[in-house]
Amino acid sequence: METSSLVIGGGVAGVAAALALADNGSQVYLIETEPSIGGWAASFCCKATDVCTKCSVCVVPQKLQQVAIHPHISILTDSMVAGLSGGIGNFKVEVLQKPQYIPPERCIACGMCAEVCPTEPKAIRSPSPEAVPYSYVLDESRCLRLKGETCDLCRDICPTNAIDFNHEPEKKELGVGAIIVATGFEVFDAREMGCLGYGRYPNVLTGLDLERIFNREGYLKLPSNGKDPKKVAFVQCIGSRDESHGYCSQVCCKYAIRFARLIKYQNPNAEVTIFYIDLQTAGKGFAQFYEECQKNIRFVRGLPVEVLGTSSGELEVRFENISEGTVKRETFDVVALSVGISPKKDSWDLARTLGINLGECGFFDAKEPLNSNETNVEGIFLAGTCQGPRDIPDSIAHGMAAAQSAMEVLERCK
Amino acid sequence: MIRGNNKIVAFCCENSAYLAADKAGRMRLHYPDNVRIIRVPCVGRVDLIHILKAFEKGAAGVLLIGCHEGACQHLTGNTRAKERAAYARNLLKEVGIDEARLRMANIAPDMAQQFVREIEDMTEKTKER
Amino acid sequence: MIIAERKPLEEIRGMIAGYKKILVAGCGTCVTICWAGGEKEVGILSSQLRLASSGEGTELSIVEACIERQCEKEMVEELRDKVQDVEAIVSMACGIGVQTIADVFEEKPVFPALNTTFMGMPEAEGVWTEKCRSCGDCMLYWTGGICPVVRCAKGLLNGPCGGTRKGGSCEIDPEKDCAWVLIYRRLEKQGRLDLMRKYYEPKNYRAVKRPGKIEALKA
Amino acid sequence: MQIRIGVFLCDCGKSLSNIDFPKVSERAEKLQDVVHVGLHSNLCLKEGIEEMLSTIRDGAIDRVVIAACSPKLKEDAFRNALEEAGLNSNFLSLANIREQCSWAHEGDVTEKALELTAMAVERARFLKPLVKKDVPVNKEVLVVGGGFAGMKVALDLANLGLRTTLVERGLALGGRLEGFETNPAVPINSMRKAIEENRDIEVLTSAELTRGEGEVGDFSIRIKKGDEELSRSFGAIIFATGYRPEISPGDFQLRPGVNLISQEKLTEILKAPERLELRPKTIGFVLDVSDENCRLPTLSALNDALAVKERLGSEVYVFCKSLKVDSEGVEEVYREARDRGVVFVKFEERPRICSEDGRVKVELNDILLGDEITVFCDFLVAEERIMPSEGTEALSSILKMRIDSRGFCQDENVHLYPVSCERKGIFCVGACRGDLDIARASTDVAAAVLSTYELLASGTAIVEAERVKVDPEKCRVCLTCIRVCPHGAIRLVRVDTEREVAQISDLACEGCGICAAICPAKAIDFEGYGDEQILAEVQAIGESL
Repeated sequence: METSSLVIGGGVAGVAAALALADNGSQVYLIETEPSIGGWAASFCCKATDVCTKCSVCVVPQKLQQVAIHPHISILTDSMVAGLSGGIGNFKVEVLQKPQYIPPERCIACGMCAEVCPTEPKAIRSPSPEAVPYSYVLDESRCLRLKGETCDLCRDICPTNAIDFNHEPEKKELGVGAIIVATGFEVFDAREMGCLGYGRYPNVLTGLDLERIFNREGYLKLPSNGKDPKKVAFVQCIGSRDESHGYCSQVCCKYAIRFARLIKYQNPNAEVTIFYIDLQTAGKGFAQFYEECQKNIRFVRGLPVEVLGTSSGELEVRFENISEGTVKRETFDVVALSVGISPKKDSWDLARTLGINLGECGFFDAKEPLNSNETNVEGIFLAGTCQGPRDIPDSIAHGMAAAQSAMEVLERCK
Repeated sequence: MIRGNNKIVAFCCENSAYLAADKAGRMRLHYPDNVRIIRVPCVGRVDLIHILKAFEKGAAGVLLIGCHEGACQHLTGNTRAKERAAYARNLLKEVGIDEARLRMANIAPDMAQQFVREIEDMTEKTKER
Repeated sequence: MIIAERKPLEEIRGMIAGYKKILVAGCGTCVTICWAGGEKEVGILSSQLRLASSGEGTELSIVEACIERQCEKEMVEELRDKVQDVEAIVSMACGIGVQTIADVFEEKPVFPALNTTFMGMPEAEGVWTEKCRSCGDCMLYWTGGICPVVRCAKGLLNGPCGGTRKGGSCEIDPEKDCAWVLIYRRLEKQGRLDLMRKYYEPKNYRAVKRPGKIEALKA
Repeated sequence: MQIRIGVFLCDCGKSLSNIDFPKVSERAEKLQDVVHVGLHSNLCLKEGIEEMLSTIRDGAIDRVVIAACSPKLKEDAFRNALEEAGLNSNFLSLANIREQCSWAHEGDVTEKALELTAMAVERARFLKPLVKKDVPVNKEVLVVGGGFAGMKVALDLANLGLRTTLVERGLALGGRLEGFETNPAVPINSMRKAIEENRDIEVLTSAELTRGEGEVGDFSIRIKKGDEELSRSFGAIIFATGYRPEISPGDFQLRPGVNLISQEKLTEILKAPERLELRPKTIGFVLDVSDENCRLPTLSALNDALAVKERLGSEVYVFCKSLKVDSEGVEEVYREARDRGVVFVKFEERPRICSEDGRVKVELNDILLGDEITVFCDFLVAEERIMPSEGTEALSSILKMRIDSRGFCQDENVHLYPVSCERKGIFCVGACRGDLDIARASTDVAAAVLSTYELLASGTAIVEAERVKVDPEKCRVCLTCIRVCPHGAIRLVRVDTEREVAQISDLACEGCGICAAICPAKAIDFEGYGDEQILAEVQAIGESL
């Protein structure tokens, strides 16, 4: 019987689960399809004004760091589950790892490889500042060498001789007692709602764009001309609570309100409007925050049906103000679409490999409503947003809960 | 004898500001090199004597940088630091040092830009000395 | 416990003006506990003095020390070596400590860095309030353990003045409770309200000789 | 004894070109107590560490200064390496010359790199060894509150082999679950039975906490049960005290009575509809009147609305401002309710509610219709305001833990979420920490159970002994540190028979140093961040080398 465990997905839920298991003495394999762990949350931004607004983003880097140095956790990046056999207490998992041209344990992130890389854009790129592990990444599609040309510039300059083009995809077989699936979510693609102009007008952004802008730049400027925004609109329920998404994404109202407040804080002259259906303002500590926000943020019930660019570069928003019973047009200089949490499109593949069920909405299906960690396969548990929308604290809790279920299995195996 | 210099001593909480500084480096956001970061486990660790000694050493400015209010892992560390900074400003005023040379700031781990801005600001403020 | 607070720097600097070598001596008992004159405060005052004088370009060297209790001659003796090297002493103790040092080291000027304010207790972290005026004629037994001499703004001995505000606060300072309301409630809790009817004669403050002196029975 | 400091400079594969390393190296050699300066290129890699180890051994180096990348990356690896070399892992001082020096500035930064190295060297001179030690922890767990969450905690802990004492204020276990008739997913009776049969769970009903002392691993708790007062010791405490529903009639301008009924009353009706004289034709639910930022009333209204449809067949109206659908599966229930004919009426201004002819008249502006409407209900189910359980404040002051702005357990701080509180070894689960539905409460329970298991399962915990410590000779017993410690990790102990002094629990201490900063007697030392260590760094700033 195996006492080690496998966590699939290195987002915040997977990381929380891995830490909880490892702290309890289990040897944990944490596998992640991307070159670094952390998932979406690692790229989000703190939304504090002069005070913390409880978005929980700041808890992520610490957890990632703990995982990175934990003696009981082996991180396998660029990896995916390719096969499964055995059963509870004794799973054999086949993991496929993409070629590790630059193995993270050899890369010291000195950056000399990227300096000499002759392609434009560079085939070797620096990791994002919050990446764990913090190592350079090779883009196979751009690398001249991998395209068959003779270029050894990066390999020659690498001071640690880390770069090796002869790496092949690697197959590993892991024996584990329990498996936690924490593959996370996909952000709804706002292009699917063409009438709102995302992708067509530079100043129509999504919540995800805002996360990235604030994370990188610290301040919101108009993408079109770099000026301070004066009129900002948030549009809620993009990819949530509609025909094809029969659920509330749980995070969008809160992040929108927090962003609205942050924009007001940085730029007190900006007018901020939030268009919504039902505002989700419940949650520890949120009520007071929302009440403060009501003082200087306009909340309008009703979702815009169309966003059009004006000749002066502004955005004309057509919406029905349900509370007033009127249809209106109003111009804004930024429209932020509060995109929701969608199930991962490739969930189906993993579901088939593992033999677990997918629910109606496309998330993995929990066996019973009060134990949303359990799947139809004994010994395989769900954590975080792969099971349904959750915010960061709820995902951490769910990850820990999955770890608890897994721990019970491992204890029985001892 | 106390020698004047242009150094800015930044006491940085290792859970927030220190990470922001690391991130600024990773993003190659260049800021003035007169800042000396001293890592502390929580900005509430910084005592008045640490601040005063920095000025005795001739520092141009001292920054206490911690987490935002309500986000301190030790709950009260940053609010204590804020109060302490206010008190220390009085002590500085008493000895004829411009209070603006001591400041408390709140920076989250991802706020590299804001960190850089704080340093630039303080450097600018203490230049004319 | 004796409560004190530090004098403004300006005043202390005025006292030590002209001296180039001084000893800043803290006291490890009451004034440490009330954050006025312990080791930490010695460090802060010394640092401030150094900063101020260097700002003016004057020379000042400071020896820092903190002893257990400055109100004991034997303990003050510990400072002798350090005192020899300095021209003046700044004592961060209560008035008693300052005088003890002055008595022990008669040849050196001693300056008080604190104002000794009252006898009291910590109300909350960093907040102290006066609780006893050492009147020498304690009446706490009759007043439910609440001293009207100190806690009534007017020091009334026989019930409230009549100006008590709604809710039981003092007419002089609405932030403070009326001592007599507190006494009434306390006695009520103890079922001893009859004591409210007791008449107290005006206090004979002469009962205690000033300056006070007590000679305990030698066993 | 002479301190022998070894300085290891790393140029990160010779990539930090704006630092003149030979110059740094040359000048670092002149620093006090430095006996070796080495220039490396890949200190973070295995071979780099090997190189360093042999230098440490050969040079009899006893303090290590590494000037390299951010300590956030490799500090742990370096500490392990020190141990491997037979040095105490605390004899390490780092200078961040990559992220916070070379990468952060334009132009030559040799001077800064040198100064950062000098700061680290100066600090290293004051380092003292830290010893790891095992401290015993009590493996018993106290669970406060015998509702769903508390029962589940006790059962799950028992499953993992930890004994629990379950303290319930009421007469029996079950809590608010009795009212969960409409939620068949909660197997209340079987849970109760399992607890009764489990020998690892001691149940104390009609019992309350009266005093609590100590810290994680060693809490001493007094429990009052009837006239008895029991003294017990526990290693950890889990709060599952739930919430208190409150109906404030003022919100509805009606007296609770025949027409305005509570959720509980509705549950009773739904249990035995045959007892009603007349089947109610219309039942209304009103939400967002008492508290418009709360989930629980919405969840129960939706479930109850469906149950009413099924069992009574009445017309059902739900009056609300913003329906709280941000819990799992709620949007689906909402859709189902609409399909089954439940009418949702949304308002901006709160409805006017009054009694008329024995029915409840609800007048409101329906924002969808954009018009005033009037609905007569046979029963109006009042919205419950979700309040902290009675005695939450008293209980938290017994255990010196903070409550949030609304009086629930657990301060509003993201670092505590999901289930921790500022005191190690105390956890809060379920609705005692806010407006949590039962699914979230289940998740909480599992998270707390695992955290407790981690703390206690082995019966011992490894700590760094006396990392933060009070010097008993210098302690003036002013209690300041005890009052300010955010983690309740300091208590008075008797060192000898004469005097009590403050002592810091190595296990409960989280290492913030707030106590060390505030101690008026400078009696608290914080190894690694002690006054002399911090001041040593300050002293090295601006020194021309």
